[in-house]
Amino acid sequence: MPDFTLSPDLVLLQETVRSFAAQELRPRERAAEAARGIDGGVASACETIGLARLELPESLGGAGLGALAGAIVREELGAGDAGAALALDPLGPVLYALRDFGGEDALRAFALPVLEAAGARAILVFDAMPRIHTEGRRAHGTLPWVPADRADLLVVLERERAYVLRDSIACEPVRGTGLRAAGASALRIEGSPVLAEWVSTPCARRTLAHARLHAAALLVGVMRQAAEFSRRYARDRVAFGRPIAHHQALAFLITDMAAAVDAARLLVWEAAWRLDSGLAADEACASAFVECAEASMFVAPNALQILGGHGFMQDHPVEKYLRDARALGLLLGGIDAARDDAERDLLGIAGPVDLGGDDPQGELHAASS
Amino acid sequence: MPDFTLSPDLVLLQETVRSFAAQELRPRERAAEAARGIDGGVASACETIGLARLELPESLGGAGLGALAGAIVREELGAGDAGAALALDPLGPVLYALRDFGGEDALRAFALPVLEAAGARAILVFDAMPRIHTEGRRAHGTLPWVPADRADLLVVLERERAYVLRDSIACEPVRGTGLRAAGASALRIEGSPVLAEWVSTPCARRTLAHARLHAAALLVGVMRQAAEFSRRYARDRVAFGRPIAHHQALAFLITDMAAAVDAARLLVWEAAWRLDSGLAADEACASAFVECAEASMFVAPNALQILGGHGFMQDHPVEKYLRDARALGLLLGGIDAARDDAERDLLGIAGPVDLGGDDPQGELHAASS
Amino acid sequence: MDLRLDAGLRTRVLRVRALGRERMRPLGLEADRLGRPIPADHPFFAELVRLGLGRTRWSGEDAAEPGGFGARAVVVLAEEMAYWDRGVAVAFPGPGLGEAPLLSLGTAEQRERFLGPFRTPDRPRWGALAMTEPGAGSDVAGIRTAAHREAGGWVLSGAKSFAANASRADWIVVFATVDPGLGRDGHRAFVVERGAPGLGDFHVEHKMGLKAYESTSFTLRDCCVPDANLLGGESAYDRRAGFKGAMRSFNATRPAIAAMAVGMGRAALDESHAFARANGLLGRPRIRDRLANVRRRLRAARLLCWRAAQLADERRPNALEASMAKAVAPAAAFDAAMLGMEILGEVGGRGDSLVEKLFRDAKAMDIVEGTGQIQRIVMARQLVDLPRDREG
Amino acid sequence: MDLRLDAGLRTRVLRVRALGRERMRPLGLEADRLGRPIPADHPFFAELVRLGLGRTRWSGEDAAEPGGFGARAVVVLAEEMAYWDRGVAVAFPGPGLGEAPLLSLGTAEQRERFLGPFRTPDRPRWGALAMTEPGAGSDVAGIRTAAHREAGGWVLSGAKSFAANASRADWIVVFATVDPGLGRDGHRAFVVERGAPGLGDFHVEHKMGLKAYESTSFTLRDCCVPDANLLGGESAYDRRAGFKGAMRSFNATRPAIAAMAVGMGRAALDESHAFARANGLLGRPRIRDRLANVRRRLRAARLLCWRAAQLADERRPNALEASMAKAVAPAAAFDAAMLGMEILGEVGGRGDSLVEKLFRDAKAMDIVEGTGQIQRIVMARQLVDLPRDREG
Repeated sequence: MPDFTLSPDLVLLQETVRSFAAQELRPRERAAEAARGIDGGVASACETIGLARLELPESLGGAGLGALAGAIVREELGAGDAGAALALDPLGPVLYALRDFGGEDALRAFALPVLEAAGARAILVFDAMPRIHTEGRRAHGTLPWVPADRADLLVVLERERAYVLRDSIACEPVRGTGLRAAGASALRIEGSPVLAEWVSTPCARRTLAHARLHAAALLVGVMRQAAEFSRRYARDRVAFGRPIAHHQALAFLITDMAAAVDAARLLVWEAAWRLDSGLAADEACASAFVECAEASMFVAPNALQILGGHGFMQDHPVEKYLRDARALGLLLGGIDAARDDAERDLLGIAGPVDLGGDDPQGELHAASS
Repeated sequence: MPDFTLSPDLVLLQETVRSFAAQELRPRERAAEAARGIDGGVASACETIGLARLELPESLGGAGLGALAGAIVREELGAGDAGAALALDPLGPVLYALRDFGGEDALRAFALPVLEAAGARAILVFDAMPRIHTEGRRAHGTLPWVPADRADLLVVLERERAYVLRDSIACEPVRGTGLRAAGASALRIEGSPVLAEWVSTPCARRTLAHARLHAAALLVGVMRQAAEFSRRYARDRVAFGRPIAHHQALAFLITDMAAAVDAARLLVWEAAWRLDSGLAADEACASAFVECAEASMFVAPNALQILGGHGFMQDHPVEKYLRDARALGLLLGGIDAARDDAERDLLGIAGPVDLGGDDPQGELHAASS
Repeated sequence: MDLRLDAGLRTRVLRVRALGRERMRPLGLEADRLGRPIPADHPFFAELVRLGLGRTRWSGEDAAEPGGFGARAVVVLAEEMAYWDRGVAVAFPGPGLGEAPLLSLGTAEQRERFLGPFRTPDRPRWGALAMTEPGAGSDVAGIRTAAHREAGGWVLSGAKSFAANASRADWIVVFATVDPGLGRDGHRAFVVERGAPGLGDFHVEHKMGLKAYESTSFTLRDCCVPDANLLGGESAYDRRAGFKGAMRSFNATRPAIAAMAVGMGRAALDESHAFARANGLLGRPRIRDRLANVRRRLRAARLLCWRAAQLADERRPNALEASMAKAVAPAAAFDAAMLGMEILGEVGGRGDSLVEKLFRDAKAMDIVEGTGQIQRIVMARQLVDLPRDREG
Repeated sequence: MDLRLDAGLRTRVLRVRALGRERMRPLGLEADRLGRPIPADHPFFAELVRLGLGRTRWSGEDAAEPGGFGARAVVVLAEEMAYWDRGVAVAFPGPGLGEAPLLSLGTAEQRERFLGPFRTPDRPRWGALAMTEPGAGSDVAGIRTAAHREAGGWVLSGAKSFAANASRADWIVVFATVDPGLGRDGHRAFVVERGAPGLGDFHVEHKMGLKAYESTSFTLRDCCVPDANLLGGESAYDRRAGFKGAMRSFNATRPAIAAMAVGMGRAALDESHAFARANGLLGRPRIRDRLANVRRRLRAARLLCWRAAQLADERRPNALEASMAKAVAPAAAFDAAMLGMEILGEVGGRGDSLVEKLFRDAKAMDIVEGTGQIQRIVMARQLVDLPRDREG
């Protein structure tokens, strides 16, 4: 029977991260944005919870948790401060690239040093265009924006390969439209030696699926918090003689924002469950990213709108949620690249279209036809 | 100064057709749908007004009116009964094809006989795929649906040419999703002699622009009537102790439907004004069609929804408006073909994008840069 | 978290699938072409009864616990049925929408009397529910059918509309009011049996779609109903909470109706995709984008249905989640059919394709069991404590 | 019907265009980068005054007829100004939003005293309007700033927010109430002059965008205002119709604000298109579809603005049309900028492009001069007679 129940361990993890986000991240979100980084106290509190090693294999000292756990943690962090969530996760989706392409050896060689250096950041870029080129064993190119102020490790992901860079990467600070707590730079790669390179379309797809889910879960958090903040504001604020939330049109907007958040979360969870179950998940992860990026551009602007003039002011956090959500949706090639992956299987399907890559109803269809 | 004022002649025409639609067409809309045609009395009343010869050149006994007059008349007819509007207009957009490609001679040779034969219908199809092929001087192929029960003349429009067929066209009646008062057939063309053929990309574009505006204006009428019917219903119908139109969410839906209708109409008028003024109009006409087809799929379903269960019943006309609107939007290659034409100029523009093919602001842009 | 179906449910889905492909879809298309409901004496219905369908889910033993499937199984099977033909599914024999109020509100005697014959029916039998009135729509509190107490029974007067299978039903659960001024507090539910004096004027309504089942309007002209047919007996209405509590059981219906919408949308998606594939349209990004959007929205709607059903299975409050599923799924299904029409183009305009039928069928799903407007009111009560006076 | 601009207006548009390209856009980008308003003593403002800008449109002769441009010219020029930079346009010296109530409500003496210095100003001068309060937003009827009559004048107490150019203004038109229980009937408008005792606590607010002009909050602590500064004198408020009628003149402002949104959307469209062209993205159907959708919506919005303005020019009722333009245009402009961000992708994420600035600027347009919610209330009054008690 379809069952969405989270295991007690996951519920505990969820609650832990939720309090951490509420107590440590959200109160400091404007300070972190202005400082382009999180303060040391927060980072060490986070270290205690072990968030940075959540999905790292147990053999390497990680918690060895799966995609669902990752999605749940990232929703909570995103609801606290999406920029800080990136800053607190030095490996980020680079973990997936190293793990899926290179296995434990690659993690040991490249991931562990990043985890051990204070404040280090590893960056994954999906470079389908591409803007970085390799000649011999050296890479050249520029990236207009990554949400980081330093790049201690750079993994460049293409459709069929991934490679690792570390040196000769110049970070030029830019303002960044959102996610400023994680920093914002343009990267100039000038003859950076390629330290490792792997070629594998399945691994590239798998990495991209995990990375998209990473961003999607953060988006769920941002839009949940935007919806929640504006819902509370609308219940408290009185205009025309009653809480503005009791003006029917606004009440219905709030219900639709809640539905958008829940639908996006369920797509993320389902995609994560597929990944954890070893089912085909490329399409589900790409679709979850599309849904989250689109839904967040419905939820966040309307959250701002509910606050009216106050929403446009930086005294309230909703304008930041809008900028953060917009920025998250631009990562990994943005919506259009995700659409391409979400649609690839449509070309091959000869029978009914499953509502998912390995959909139970679809299986049954195949069985009976 | 931008001026939307209609000339007194056009206002008179508009009022005449509006009463005709209200008195003759709308009361018979269900009967005409069931009978797949309009009764003789209505047709001769229409003949008196001269609607069938509205855009025919004066030299051929027509009124020689322009695209704006055509758009105004078709909005009114569409608000009466869009299917009947097609049935009452034996030439339809075939007029544009014959006029633009072949001039008065072609009109005399092919259009006048259609106007003179009682109940005759000329059909224009835009066949970009194409589904009809010419071999030598004969045409073969099938068309899945045209909104007519007979085809006394068939003009096939392609991207670069148009040709005229008359004989060996078999009409196989189909149910039709909408516009049934005009009939509904699949056409089988079996070696039909090509009576005339012209090759000219500019003429093809011009014909297509006029034909799209024809359908767009009908769509404005259908959605205006759908919006108006549901607005009145919502004002009259009481639920939860007040007119349902006074439930704020529904009130706002009604305002948005009204705005959609007005926006669509203004785009149609602007495109018609361009055609009449000899300005570039391909993009404007294609965009007007896209807007009308899309807006009608917002307005008509919501009009039905406002009536709730009653909207789903054939006792009220809104379900018919929805079917008629959906059917109109499928003509001439539908929305996607119109998008292609609306977007063609984007590839060529090097400076600012005008909000129209010959936009005054755009001109000024060019002048100052 | 595990979204797989268990083996028993898989088997049931397969059975529905075979029935759907071989019988339901062809019958639905035929009814649509003929423009009239499948007649009550159609051999298909007798066949269903022989297959063991058309029964009540009431096990006949413990009144409080309806047997049969859990809410998730109902949702999964409802989606599959509607995938093949939602109109035919509604026409299926059985106690229909009248079953829920009988189970939640009826006395043991009433259940036995009215649901008993549906335990192992000898022939196709139907039950029906009549809530909506010609002038009331979603405003359930505003019903006007009057119930007056007289010696030994009740007299009902009013008109009902949009009641599925009512003219062929053994009985109809009719909602009426003892005093319109009392709102929901004045409501009473009665079982009106076929042939009751004053029950008549049955009129099968002409719908835009879903033609395979009959939507019926009828009138009650001083229709006499014995005391024994007041659902639950008078005591059930003493405390408002009792009646309201009974009505709350409807929260399991909304996810099922929403799931039907998902099934219809899925049918439109499959047909549009197959058409696009057959006609070489899958190379066009616009076509693929449309198909992918539809698939994504339907998948989200399905997950919302499953979540609401799981809460029902666990007897946890699910008013918000049930309404959310019901608000989201029908819009996704209608858009699936509407976009399908664009993919089919002129072929859709012919009016003889499954996609075109679904375009006409699907709009109903945003109306039955509470419009999107009503669902949002329910959600807003939960989310922002929308007060009663702002509900309308 | 003829949608061409006449020669005079064309010339004016060209002048704005040159100013916009050379001065306004660079200044707007600079203010955005620095994150603070253009200072009042910036040479640009003195330059504008030398160019003959920053003046009142009041001709100084007949009180009832404001001179200057018709509504359509205002709309066309407003669109062009906002195309280059809406923040800079608002920062322009001049009587600003305070001019309209002075013209429609002020006495001849008041016009002369407050607008006179703006006829041929010696230096950049600003006027301001303060309507919104920290706790009131769009609920104009709910303002709480109190006005008490005392000997020889009035005492104002309260707080205002989001007032453009207020800290640099010679005077601020302040709306206050003599009795919050009276709603709009209790409202009075005062001209509060710079340096008035009790006027203070000016705070330039930190906005998401539109940083080139100052949005200011301030307080009135028992701020004394002479009788002569009550706009129109006490008699203007005797009949409710008088005040309301005066307020109606705001219907010319909504199309102008809507036109500014069109201009901002057009700027986003041009930038996105140029980026797509330069980066070889115009071959992608999704990119073209987005650009074409934006263009179509902006064109419709522009036509709605022009129509509403024509009605104003013809002194015909335009409440519905003005609100329609204002409801439609800002959403189109925001979507233009939001989709532009998608086209720019990571380049948009850098936070230093015009499209990104417009993404932060444009949202404001759906808030100023009445949110979309407020516009729909105005429309619903016209379309379905929405009663006052359902407006909120």
